[in-house]
Amino acid sequence: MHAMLNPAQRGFWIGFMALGALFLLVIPGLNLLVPVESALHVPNYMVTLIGKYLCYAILAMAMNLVWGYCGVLSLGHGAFFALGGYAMGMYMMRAIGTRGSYGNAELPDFMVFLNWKELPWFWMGFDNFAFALLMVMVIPGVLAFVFGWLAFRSRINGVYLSIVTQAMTYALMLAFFRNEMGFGGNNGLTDFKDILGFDLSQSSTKLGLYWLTALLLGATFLVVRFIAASKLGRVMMAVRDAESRVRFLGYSVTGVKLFAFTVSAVLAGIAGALYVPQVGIINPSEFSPANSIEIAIWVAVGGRGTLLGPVLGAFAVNGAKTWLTGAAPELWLFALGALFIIVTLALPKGLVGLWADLRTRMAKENAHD
Amino acid sequence: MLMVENIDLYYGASHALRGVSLQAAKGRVTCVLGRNGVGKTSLMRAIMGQQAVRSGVVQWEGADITTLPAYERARAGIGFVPQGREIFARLTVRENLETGFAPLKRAERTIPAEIYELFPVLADMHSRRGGDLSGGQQQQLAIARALVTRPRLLILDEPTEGIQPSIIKDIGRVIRLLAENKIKAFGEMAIVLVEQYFDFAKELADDYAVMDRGEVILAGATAQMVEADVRKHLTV
Amino acid sequence: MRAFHLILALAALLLAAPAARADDAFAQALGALNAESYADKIAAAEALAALGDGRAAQVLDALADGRLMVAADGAILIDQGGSYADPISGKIVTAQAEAITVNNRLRSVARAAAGRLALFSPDAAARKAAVEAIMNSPGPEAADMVRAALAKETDDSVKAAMITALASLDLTSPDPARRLDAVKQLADSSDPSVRSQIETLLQTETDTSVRQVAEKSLASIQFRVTLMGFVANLFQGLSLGSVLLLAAIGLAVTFGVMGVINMAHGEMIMLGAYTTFAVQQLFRALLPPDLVDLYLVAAIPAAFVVTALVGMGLERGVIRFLYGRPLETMLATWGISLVLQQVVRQIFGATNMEVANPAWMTGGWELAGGFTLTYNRVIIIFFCLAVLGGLAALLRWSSFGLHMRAVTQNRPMAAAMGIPTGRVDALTFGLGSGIAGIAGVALSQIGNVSPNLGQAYIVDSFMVVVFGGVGSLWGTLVGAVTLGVVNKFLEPYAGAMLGKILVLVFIILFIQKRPRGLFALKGRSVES
Amino acid sequence: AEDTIKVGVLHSLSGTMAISETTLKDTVLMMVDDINKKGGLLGKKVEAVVVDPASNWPLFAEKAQELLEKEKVAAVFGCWTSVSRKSVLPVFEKMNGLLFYPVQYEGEESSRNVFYTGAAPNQQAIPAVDYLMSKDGGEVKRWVLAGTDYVYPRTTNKILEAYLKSKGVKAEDIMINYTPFGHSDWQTIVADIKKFGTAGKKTAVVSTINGDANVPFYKELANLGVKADQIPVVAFSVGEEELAGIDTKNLVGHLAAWNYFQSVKSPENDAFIKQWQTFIKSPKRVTNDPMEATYIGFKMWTQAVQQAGSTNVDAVRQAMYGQQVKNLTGGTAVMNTNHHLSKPVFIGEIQANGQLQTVWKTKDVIKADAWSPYIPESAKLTANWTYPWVCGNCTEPKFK
Amino acid sequence: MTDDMLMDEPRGPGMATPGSILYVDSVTVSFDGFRALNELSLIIEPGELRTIIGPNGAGKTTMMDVITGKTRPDKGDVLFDGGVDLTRLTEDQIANLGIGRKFQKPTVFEHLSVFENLELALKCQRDTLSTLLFRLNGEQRDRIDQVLGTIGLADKVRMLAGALSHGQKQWLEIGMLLMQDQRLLLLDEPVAGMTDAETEATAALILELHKDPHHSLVVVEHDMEFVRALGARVTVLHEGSVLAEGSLDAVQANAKVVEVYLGR
Ligand SMILES: Nc1ncnc2c1ncn2[C@@H]1O[C@H](COP(=O)(O)OP(=O)(O)OP(=O)(O)O)[C@@H](O)[C@H]1O
Ligand SMILES: Nc1ncnc2c1ncn2[C@@H]1O[C@H](COP(=O)(O)OP(=O)(O)OP(=O)(O)O)[C@@H](O)[C@H]1O
Ligand SMILES: NC(N)=O
Ligand SMILES: [Mg+2]
Ligand SMILES: [Mg+2]
Repeated sequence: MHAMLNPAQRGFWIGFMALGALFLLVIPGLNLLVPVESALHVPNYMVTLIGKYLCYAILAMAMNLVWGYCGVLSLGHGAFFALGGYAMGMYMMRAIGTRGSYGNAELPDFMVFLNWKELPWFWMGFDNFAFALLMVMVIPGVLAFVFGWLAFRSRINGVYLSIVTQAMTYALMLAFFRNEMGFGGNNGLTDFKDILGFDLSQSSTKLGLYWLTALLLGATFLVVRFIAASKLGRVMMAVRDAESRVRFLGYSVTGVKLFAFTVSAVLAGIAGALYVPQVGIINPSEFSPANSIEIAIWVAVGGRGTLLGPVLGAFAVNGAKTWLTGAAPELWLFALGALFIIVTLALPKGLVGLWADLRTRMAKENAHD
Repeated sequence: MLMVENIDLYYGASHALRGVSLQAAKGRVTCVLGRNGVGKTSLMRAIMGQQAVRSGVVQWEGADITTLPAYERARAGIGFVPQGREIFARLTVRENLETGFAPLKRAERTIPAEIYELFPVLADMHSRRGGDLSGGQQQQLAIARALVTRPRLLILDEPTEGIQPSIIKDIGRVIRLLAENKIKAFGEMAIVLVEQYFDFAKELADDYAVMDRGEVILAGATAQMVEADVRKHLTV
Repeated sequence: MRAFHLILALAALLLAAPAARADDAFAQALGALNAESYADKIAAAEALAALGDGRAAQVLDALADGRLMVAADGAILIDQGGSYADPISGKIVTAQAEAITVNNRLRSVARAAAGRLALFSPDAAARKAAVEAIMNSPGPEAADMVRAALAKETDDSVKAAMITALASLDLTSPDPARRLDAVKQLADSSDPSVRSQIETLLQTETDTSVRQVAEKSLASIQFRVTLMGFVANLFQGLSLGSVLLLAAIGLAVTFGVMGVINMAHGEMIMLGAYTTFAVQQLFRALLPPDLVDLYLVAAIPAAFVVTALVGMGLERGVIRFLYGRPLETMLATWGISLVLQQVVRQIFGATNMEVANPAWMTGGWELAGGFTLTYNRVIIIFFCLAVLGGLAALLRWSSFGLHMRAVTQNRPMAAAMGIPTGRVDALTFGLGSGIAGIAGVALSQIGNVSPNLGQAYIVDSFMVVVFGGVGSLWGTLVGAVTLGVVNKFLEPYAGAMLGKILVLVFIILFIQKRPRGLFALKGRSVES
Repeated sequence: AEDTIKVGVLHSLSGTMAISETTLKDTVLMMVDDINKKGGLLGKKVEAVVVDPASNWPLFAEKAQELLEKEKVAAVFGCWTSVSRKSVLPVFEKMNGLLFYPVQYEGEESSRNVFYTGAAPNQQAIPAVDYLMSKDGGEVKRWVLAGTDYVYPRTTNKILEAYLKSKGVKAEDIMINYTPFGHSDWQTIVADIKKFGTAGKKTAVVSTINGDANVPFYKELANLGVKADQIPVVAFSVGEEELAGIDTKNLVGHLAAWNYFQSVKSPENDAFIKQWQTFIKSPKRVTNDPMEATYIGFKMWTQAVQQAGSTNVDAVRQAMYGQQVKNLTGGTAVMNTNHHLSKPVFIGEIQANGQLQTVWKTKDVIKADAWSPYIPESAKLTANWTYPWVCGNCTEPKFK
Repeated sequence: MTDDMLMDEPRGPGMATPGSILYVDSVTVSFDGFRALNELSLIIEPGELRTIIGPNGAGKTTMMDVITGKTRPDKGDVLFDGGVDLTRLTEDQIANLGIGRKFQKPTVFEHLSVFENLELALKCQRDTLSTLLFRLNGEQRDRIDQVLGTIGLADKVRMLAGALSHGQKQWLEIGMLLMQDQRLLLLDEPVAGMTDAETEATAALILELHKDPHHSLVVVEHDMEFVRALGARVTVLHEGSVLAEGSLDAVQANAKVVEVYLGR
């Protein structure tokens, strides 16, 4: 097997392993083993923060699969993320049991004080972790499949598709806002206590979640890589270029897009499910159109249609946000806005493009020597 | 008089034109020949200003226009029929023609009747969108549109592609007449013609240039042309 | 009986009672208005009204409007917009004065009392208003008063109002004959309050003939009220549509024509609204109060120029480097929108700015059936049609419009035709931005002016343009109006929240049928 | 550094909530400035650490954690919406931090890590309804409960509904309407309200409409001619700051209920207004209720720190109970063991100049109910945190 | 009705040979009232090579659009291989039946390399799952190399197709058609923009394809020398219907054809 790897592939695996080691071993190690006073210590909040970014990175990779490779700019991807999050939130809500304010074993607090008498049918089964886990993937997946089937079959594409997906997430946002829907309205789901019996306020639980997220990011990476490197990946790029021409070659554009869209939605759902226990709340603002636009922006900043770009973009934009909202709370929007403008003007291929440019430049210089 | 001197043109790292020179005089048809991908279109785009050259000079009517933007060149009297037609798809046929008014003075902003004589189909399809036309109709529209600007230098990049035989013959006749300044609506004109169809080119051209791999290999007056030499460069 | 006294007093007044005696009583009642408690003030207002002094009306009006002042020396004065008048002598005086505090109860008592006095005013409009004021808080003597006034009334429309008023007062009369008359009288009404009065009557009515007639009258009122409800829905829909349209027109240029996914469009609207605010402040600072209302007219060109310049700056500085890369443009304009919001926050602060409706845009025509046609909405409907019409003409018939379309369809070829693409691009983007700015002027009249203003409109604007069909102004118009009307017809049944959700679902389903919008271009030209 | 005491300021400076929250950030900065001018706290300077959670709920939690864990602040002043508070709550409880929450809210919460200095429903909504039912208030018989669709209006309206019914109001005389955040087209709803008010019974609107939606709502009221003496609107989320963004000429007489009005005359208030306008460098800036709540919270915290002689959260918490601060409107606010205040209630009418003028006020301060007695499930609960009781949402204190 | 007299072979619905590969009957297509195809009927037999000529705007490209599913006719039948109704199928379904097309304006995937363009065109299972799991085998690789040689782009395999010149794109598209190995090949102006030598090479290529009875070909061209080189039966379209049909010489002698198309 290894003998067959060409140098580029070997480079990929080395990088992949190095990143994996960084996220899975180095950061937790610096958090657990290095004394708090040390400069190398990674504080707990940093672990939570990176855990959150890792979720965003999965989401960005999911987005990149449809947008970067297939040219389908979904401005509603936040919806799949949020749905995955809600599914997980519902499990954790049920897991509170009698520990809620009103001590009701069946009903979450928000239902009690809005006078709900029994659990709505769609909350059934969410006390079972395995069922919830399944729903984390099935709900976004089915929604994406049905929505995508309708849209792609009707050949809605380009901005029309973008706007329709935006309408979808916007409608979901308003629907989840409604208290009658039974998802806690604007406040959403919160006050979680534990997950699978692990106390969420424990650092060890957080670290565990972090670890799991890093692992799943790696898995997502491999899945996306496999798809992108396959012939289907090339068909996807062809669809991005000239959709109608692809049809004349006999490929079903609807099928290709639907595949990418659904896989992407499932990945987004998983990201959402990992995100919610780490941030402790899920509410309808995750469905807001602005959130979905931001996902596209991470991808664009990192480098659309590249493997590593979305991960870089998610880390860069969110890292900048974290840093700037603290360091320059009144001016940070200038900085972030400027970042977006500069990246688009100066780095048309995103941060990854910058790296590639540097490499070719260095290669050239080496050649000259 | 158009004088292209020693221009180099790159697409990124690939060197598409290598020290190309070309001249086209008013009253004459200059024909550029060459196989696929030798750089004919690149040369035309360089003259029109759609593609920047890295070195060399483009002169028109005595002025250096090497760095002039394309629209200024159009205003200096250069008309362009690009390869691939480049019709404004969602403008009507009439509007497509009217874009040719841009470099004209207000008083001159009319569509010469000769255009409709040459391409009667355009009159029938006045209010149809340019993009809805058939390929050949679009090609006719592209030629007509360039003529609306009353150019003093007309660049035609494979103008007969996709046009039916009878109209090709007409186009040939018109090019001749234009070069000889025999059509009233138009003034004296230099014509640069890129053409693959050798017989057609030979019949029309006063001067010729043959390109290969980004260079001009042969050039001169058609009268002195050795057909076999030229044909040699046109076959693979 | 009190009413009878009142009428007597009025009659006495008409007979010109000795002035001095009247002055005394008037001054005394006036002074009592500056009491400590609201209960005492109310008593004083009633007493003042009972005097039947003609001067009382304006005092009570002033009281209700919060313009009745008390000077340092205890004198009661009327604030006439900067100057004070002594209600006793009618003279203008200068003084330091503070407003007499009023609450809603006192206010309505004063207004009803003033209304009763105004029933005999020479001004027909005032009499009509008086009838309404009385009906808003009908005292026990209201019927007698109105009847007395009706006897003297000459103006037909006031008469009609009085008859309706009387009839509805008579509905509660113990005399079945009166009730019957009243119910007949009211059959022609289309006022929902009359409807509920008859409904109330029916709950207790025992007289069968009254019942029968009442039921018939109710049905005919109900029909008209429903009809007016439909008209009202339609108007509200058109009005909402016009707001959506205004918000979207600028986008129809920058996005529809140029293809720039302009996420900063909302911020252009916002800049227009802030320009309106700035112009208003300028007018307030520099011009006499009666000219301040003109600020809105001046704001239109000002907002256009400001936002057009900003738009042109953005086009030259950023967007032009991104043509042919629509998604990058989206990213860059998103960045621009963040920056613009923060710029405004830095300059004006994060809070809402107050933009006042000019007097001629406040209020509305009260039509039948409780339906009010508000001036600001009517004006906005016409304004938005004018803007759209102007833009359509420019695009269709001017050579700039032709160049604009040519450049955006094929930039290199347009240049080869001699069209200065750079200038046209900048002007086009400037035009779209300028129109967004104008929309900001209009939207400042119905909504809030804050740094977030633009965000509220951006999603809707894109929805409208895409629903209508990108590149079709006509589609934008029909799309906006359709969405507005659909929304307003859904809202009464589904509520605002669900109504909005349903509209979005409607858009999603509709696009399935027409994947390129309502007025999609068809044929080959679309693909190329 | 060791010689400063850090306090966190967790208010949105961008995004939708910046409209309201920026002012509170400035208020905290003013208070910090003030205490430093007076020599600081425990001999140290107080340093405000300002962050921008950008109206983004997960970001609130992130920033809260950053403030507590990285900046190690002694207390945090922040949040406006309930959802932002809910999102930071687990962080404060886990890290044992202290949050001072200065906005009126729906109640039904009492965390030992939060001090709630805004009004609970019984300090705002119930008195307002009582007033409207009184003779002076116009003896209202018919009610529109209009709110933005989220938890504060939902809960408030639920409490009010129960309360109104207990006062004999029939179900058909109550209309409840919810609108989305930022709702901008009020034509239908205001027309409906007008229609609802034509039934011959005195009608009033209780508005829990929040934030941005208020401006178009009031503009529509003015244009459709809904006058305060016909159908008064009493609002719980509209104060001086919101009114400053609205032309109030045609809204005179509509009402608001709060624990503070700028127009109330008192030496403390005069000084506060002056201090604020000087600090913000604008003689036109208004003050409002959440600012007073911030003021009271900050003062109480400094007093508690001084009393405890430390910024240790447990010590400060213990010292907070019974802590008193003079209200800006007279009287004294007291921190109760349920982490909520006793405060006076004012009802005011909107004036043409955008101020609210008191038309009614409580004789005494009212003690906040963290758990509402009008919600059956909640009526059983008590909130009380005094050592050695450990109780926030139990039916009776648990003595240990 | 069209000019039946000019037809040198009778045709009509009743005459449909069950074995015909393509059967177009009374197809009408109109755009906003303009009839681009007007009761067009046409039959192609298996293994046949047919050239179609006709004035600009006669409806040649529109006819191909109808056959390949791009345009839905207002009326009329289009049957493939003796019975499959093409008017109800989508473009990809039609392509999978065995119909391939080269467009008038060369359309290739500009952001894919020349190699990838050919690989996508390669004949194989086209459903999404098979595509995901597809691996190029040696035989297929050889086939790609062979086609690369045929179209003269062997030295440009790694180049992005977008960087090709106009004529090179024409060749690439022909290469893609070859890769697909379809039963019915529709070529819309395959030699436009080619030199005389290349035109000859293309003619040879088409004749080579024609040798395999498995292939039926329909070629649209305006280049009469090329048409002559193909030596096939010629159909002349005019205003959306068939004006004449027969050998090139016969057609060229037709006065009407000379008037509307060839010119004097
Ligand atoms: N946009 C581009 N990017 C990179 N290379 C290009 C680009 N356009 C053309 N080329 C290359 O430049 C060379 C010359 O192309 P050009 O279009 O000028 O040829 P041509 O002589 O006009 O050919 P044809 O007869 O096919 O039109 C070709 O080899 C082509 O691959
Ligand atoms: N969407 C459309 N709207 C209006 N007219 C159209 C549309 N599509 C095609 N046409 C017209 O239909 C006619 C047939 O066009 P078609 O492209 O089939 O011609 P063609 O025979 O291929 O011509 P050419 O030899 O020039 O390629 C033309 O007159 C064209 O203008
Ligand atoms: N707590 C509030 N007002 O949201
Ligand atoms: Mg060329
Ligand atoms: Mg054609």
